[in-house]
Amino acid sequence: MTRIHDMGGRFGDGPIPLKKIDGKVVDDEPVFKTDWHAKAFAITVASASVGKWSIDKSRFFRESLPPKDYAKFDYYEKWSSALINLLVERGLINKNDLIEITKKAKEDNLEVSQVTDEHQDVLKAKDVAITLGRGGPSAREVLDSPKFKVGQEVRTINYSPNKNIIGGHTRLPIYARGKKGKVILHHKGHVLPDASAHDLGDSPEHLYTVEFLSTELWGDKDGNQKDSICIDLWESYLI
Amino acid sequence: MTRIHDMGGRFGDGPIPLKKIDGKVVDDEPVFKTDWHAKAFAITVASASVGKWSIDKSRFFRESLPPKDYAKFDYYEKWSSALINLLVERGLINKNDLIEITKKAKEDNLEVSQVTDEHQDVLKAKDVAITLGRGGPSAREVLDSPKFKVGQEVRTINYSPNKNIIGGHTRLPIYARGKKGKVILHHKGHVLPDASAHDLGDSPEHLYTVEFLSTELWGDKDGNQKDSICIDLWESYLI
Amino acid sequence: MSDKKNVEHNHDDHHHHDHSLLPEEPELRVKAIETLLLNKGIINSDTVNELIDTYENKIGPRNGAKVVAKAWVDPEYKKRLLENATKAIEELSYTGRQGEHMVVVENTPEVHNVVVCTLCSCYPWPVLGIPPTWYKSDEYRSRTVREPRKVLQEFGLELDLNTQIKVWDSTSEMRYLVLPMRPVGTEHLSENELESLVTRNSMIGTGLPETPK
Amino acid sequence: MSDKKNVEHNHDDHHHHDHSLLPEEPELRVKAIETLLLNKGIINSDTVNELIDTYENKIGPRNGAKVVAKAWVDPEYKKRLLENATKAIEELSYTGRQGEHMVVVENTPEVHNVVVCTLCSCYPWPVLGIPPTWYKSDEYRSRTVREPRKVLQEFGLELDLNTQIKVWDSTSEMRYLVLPMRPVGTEHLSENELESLVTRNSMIGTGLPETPK
Repeated sequence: MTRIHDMGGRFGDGPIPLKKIDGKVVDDEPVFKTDWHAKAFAITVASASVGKWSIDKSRFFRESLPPKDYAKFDYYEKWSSALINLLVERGLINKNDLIEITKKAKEDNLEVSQVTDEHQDVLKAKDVAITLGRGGPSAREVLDSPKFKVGQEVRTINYSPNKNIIGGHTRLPIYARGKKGKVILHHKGHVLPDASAHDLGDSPEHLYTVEFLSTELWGDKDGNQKDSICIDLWESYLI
Repeated sequence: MTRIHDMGGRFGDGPIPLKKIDGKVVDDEPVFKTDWHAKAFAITVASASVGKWSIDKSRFFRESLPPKDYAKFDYYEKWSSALINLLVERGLINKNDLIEITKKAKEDNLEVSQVTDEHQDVLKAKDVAITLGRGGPSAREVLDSPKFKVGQEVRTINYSPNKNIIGGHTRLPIYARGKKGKVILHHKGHVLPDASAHDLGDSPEHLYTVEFLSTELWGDKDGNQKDSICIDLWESYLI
Repeated sequence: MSDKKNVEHNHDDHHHHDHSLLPEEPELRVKAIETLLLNKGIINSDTVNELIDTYENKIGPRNGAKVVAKAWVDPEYKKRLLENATKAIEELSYTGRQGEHMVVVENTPEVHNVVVCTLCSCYPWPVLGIPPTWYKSDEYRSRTVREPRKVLQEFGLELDLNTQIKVWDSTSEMRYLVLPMRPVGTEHLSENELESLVTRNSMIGTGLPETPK
Repeated sequence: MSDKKNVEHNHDDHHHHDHSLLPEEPELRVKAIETLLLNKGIINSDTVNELIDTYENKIGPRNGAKVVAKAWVDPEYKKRLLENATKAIEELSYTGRQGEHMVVVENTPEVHNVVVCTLCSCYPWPVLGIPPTWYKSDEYRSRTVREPRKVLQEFGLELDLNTQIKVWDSTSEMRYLVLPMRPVGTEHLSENELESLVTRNSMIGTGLPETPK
């Protein structure tokens, strides 16, 4: 087991929550279903300019929410709760701030004061388009030549790939541990999430897409004989 | 992934919920912390006499609760909810019964009527001691000689062992899939839960206790070099 | 195209959410189920009371303590207990439900045993009764197989790194009882006195017996 | 005994429950965080509005539909798109956050592609915008890699058993966009008209383009 977020292949989940009219899927959901969804989204994106966490670190904080919370929370509850944990870890907010703001919230007394000293790295409205447009590319040069080539058969390791941190972030799903597949794409060097999530630098590695037969992943009898699952995997996840 | 109950080794769970006084563990919890815990326990045990499900089937119904419920429910909420699902599956209760009793419950109108026709298999108070004392032994004769012997090195299979039912019950935890261990005990033949949970008979197999080094299960670096985990595994889980 | 190749049965999940028709509040939910089952004649209220009384007052960890104390004072019994625990425990009449197949594992200076059930909460009822809340918690179930030393530290148990920890994950109907080491300085105590030193946690492996005062 | 052998760092979990100090009700929780961050000067309210406006009004699945329609009418563009999607999509200026590294996978009569992210909810924002609720649901994340045919049936998509389904689990920063097959009977349509047939779900692989009326 890894963490509760690692749910690929899990049994017990019901029908996909789709809006249907007369049995037909209707795709007319607003971008943000509620105002607080929109706010949770925007304050998370904006805070990253000051907090300077990597995308891997923010994912790690979401998946590290206590399992009972992770199972119960909707998507933006996960985002906003992980955001606060990130801000506390970064020292930008402290627990007293949380206790005080909660007191005010419960008194219906949430007031925005005049801020005179915005953080120097705060994201300005005029910079939103350029910041989003730039994004955060994860491609990095890797000098070592790739260990695997397209077409080659590989096997994933059968334990957590994170070498440095017990319980640390990784992107090898448990359903694909110890499984045989074939390299179908080579994306050259990319930041290794297992390091980046823990402020341990980029540690780039060659990244591949590996195709697994459904029968290999779910056992001889469970899978359709043709279907496959393609997963992006870093070199150190493979043998 | 299997189901949400298969949580051995999961990260993210906090401290063990222990009662401590001055830092010392105090073990004075009552057998049942609330009346409804006691009731949930007793009605589940009593109903099995009429429902005639195997222990494996009752476990399967608990672990098959929707993941969000399983994560949220306390132990006896799992028991009582799975009990109702078992009774409906057995045809002893129907959904209308549930809707009606819920209506009465919400009207604070739960009344026990005079029952004139108890089920023929109902467990009587006078038979409690003998029924509990008899239990439900799972040992069964298996004519085939055991494939493995004590001291032998074995490996677990790396997919769900349940051959007949997709998503079916099994007792090979995912944390021990595809792992190398050593047989330390041979318990002879026992009912196979993978079959018994689905009313597919006893299908007994040889049962072994297999000892795995902690380093084998959690990766080279994660484990203490000496510690081990011993798991009871049926013959078809092993290669 | 027909789907004939796909012969295996797919477990139908539709029976796993009928409970959601019942009141959500657990106490009311249980009361509703109890009322329904009594009215349907599926359970009997005297039986419900008898079951509760049995596990509140008759079957509990004092049974296991008697087994342990007997093994401490009677080398022949200890031998039988380690060879065939089910039979040896039957000598004391602690048999039946959730203790049909017993194994006793002995703690020594070299090996410390601890019992868990990661997949549910299997536990040897005839000798230990109903498991405590912590034994059934996600925290104990998830962490004990991966980091037993940290878990035991939370119980106040600091084990020497030279001691091997053996974690027993109760995945079958075999039920494990830990035979703790007899505390030093108890040579003069009677079997009854020894029994009072045997704690529940010492028989799960999450504690040690008490030492004489 | 010292614990020196155990050198690796153990991730400290104590930062993962600070959120529990905040109000539990999600709307109030978010309002509290927003107020706190504004007062601390960590975020700016114009920026918050600008970000919401951007994804509500500027970046969404109509971008992806333009990419698809262009590929349908322009074989050279399609070639560039399949060879280097990041560059080809940059020609239409749909670049940046959560679309830094694009791969376009083409549906054919033999292969149907469908995209999921089992570990979180990775999704190509510059071409598809913010993912819909179902894409972020436990149900879609858990089931799609294991039983894609059943999942697609719930979307109304019945695939021939001879068609291979390729599920793309977005575990890295590579982002996948499905290039659906051009509907039959659309030879006479303009690029603009074709664009209007391209649904969001057809670019995730959970739907097909609409057919002309």
